[in-house]
Amino acid sequence: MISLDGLLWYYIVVAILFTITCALYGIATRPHIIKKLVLLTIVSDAVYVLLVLMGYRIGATNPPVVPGGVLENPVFPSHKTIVEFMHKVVDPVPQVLIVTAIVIGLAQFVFLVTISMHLAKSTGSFDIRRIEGEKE
Amino acid sequence: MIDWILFYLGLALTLLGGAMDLIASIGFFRFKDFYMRLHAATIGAIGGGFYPLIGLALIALSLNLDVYIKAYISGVCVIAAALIALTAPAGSHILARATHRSGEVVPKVIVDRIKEDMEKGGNEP
Amino acid sequence: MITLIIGAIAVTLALVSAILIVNEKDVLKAIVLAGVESVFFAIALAIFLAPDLLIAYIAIGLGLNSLLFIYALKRGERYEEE
Amino acid sequence: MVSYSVLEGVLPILFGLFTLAMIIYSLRVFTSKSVSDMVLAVDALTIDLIIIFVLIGLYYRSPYLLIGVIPLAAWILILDIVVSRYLSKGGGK
Repeated sequence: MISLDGLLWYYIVVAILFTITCALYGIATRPHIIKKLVLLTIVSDAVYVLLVLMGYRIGATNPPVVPGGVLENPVFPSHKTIVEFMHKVVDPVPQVLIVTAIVIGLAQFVFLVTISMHLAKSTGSFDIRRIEGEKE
Repeated sequence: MIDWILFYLGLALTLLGGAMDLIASIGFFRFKDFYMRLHAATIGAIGGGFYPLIGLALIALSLNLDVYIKAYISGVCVIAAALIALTAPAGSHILARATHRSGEVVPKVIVDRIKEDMEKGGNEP
Repeated sequence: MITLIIGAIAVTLALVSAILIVNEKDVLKAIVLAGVESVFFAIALAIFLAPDLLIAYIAIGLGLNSLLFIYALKRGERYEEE
Repeated sequence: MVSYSVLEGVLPILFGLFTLAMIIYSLRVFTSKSVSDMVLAVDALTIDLIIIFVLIGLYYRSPYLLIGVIPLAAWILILDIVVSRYLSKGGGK
């Protein structure tokens, strides 16, 4: 028996995967270079949300910090404290991965936009068919 | 006593802001022209953004949470309300001026004094 | 429960805006629609309890990316041909 | 001190009001003809999003979820200035 929470969960995952599929189709078929880069940002954003979704627990109530802010023994916390932390808090490892991915993505898009600006200056257009000489 | 007064004052402000936001969105959907939609955008920014943030700041001050949570939430709300009240009218004005001067949307009016002044080469708005 | 419903609405609107970007001929409209899509993904990130991502994602994904693409679009044509 | 359970009864109404307004604004964004309409609607949408963030922070009783509010409030002016510079410098042909 699937509960309503589970149904909403499946719906969210399927919608994000469908977003990725649509954006990849647009990258493959549309000729304008800047539009291809915009669709590439959408793919990366959807992948970030999908990775955050992997670390979420249904019923969690806190971001990955200690609830209340104070531990009684910070070096060796007791078993009860760790179990309580794990039941109240989402998984912090995917979020740490995505923070680096966002910053690296910014550098990558600056590089790609600079290349396409030089290409437009030398050929006079953003259209990929005109750059390759297939269309006048 | 003062807590209940703060709570119900904030709740009334927030509900009023929600109703005004809904009215502004319906008006935004139904109006015909860009220059008409500027009026609905003003209600959506001030009535739908400024009042509910002040109301939520008052609500957060009156709850029985820890002191640092209450102070953080109400301080962020007040700063965001001040930013919205300062920047939303300026942004709307810049956008309307650029739209009229570039001819992106041509207004359907009987007489247009700004266009006459620009054609005469007088002082531009 | 209520947070999951709001997350489902946000993801649906992001899907609609992604489909509209693919079929859009005006590239300036496509850039603004990409900003809208980032707004809905920001709602999803706040719902699924990732506040340390939000401060980097809003500054980079919403602000710097649209600024960069509009700056590049001044160098060429605005409309996409068939 | 007001008990927290009083607020919990009211929070779904507030979520419903602001989410409904957000859906109608986004319909206007998706069906608009010109860029100026779209940018104006995105401004109103962002203001709704700020209020939804504050409501989520009150729902989870966590102050960490309010980090993104002030950058969002500053982003409204940045988008207006960038698009109007693009339009008024003659890039719209």
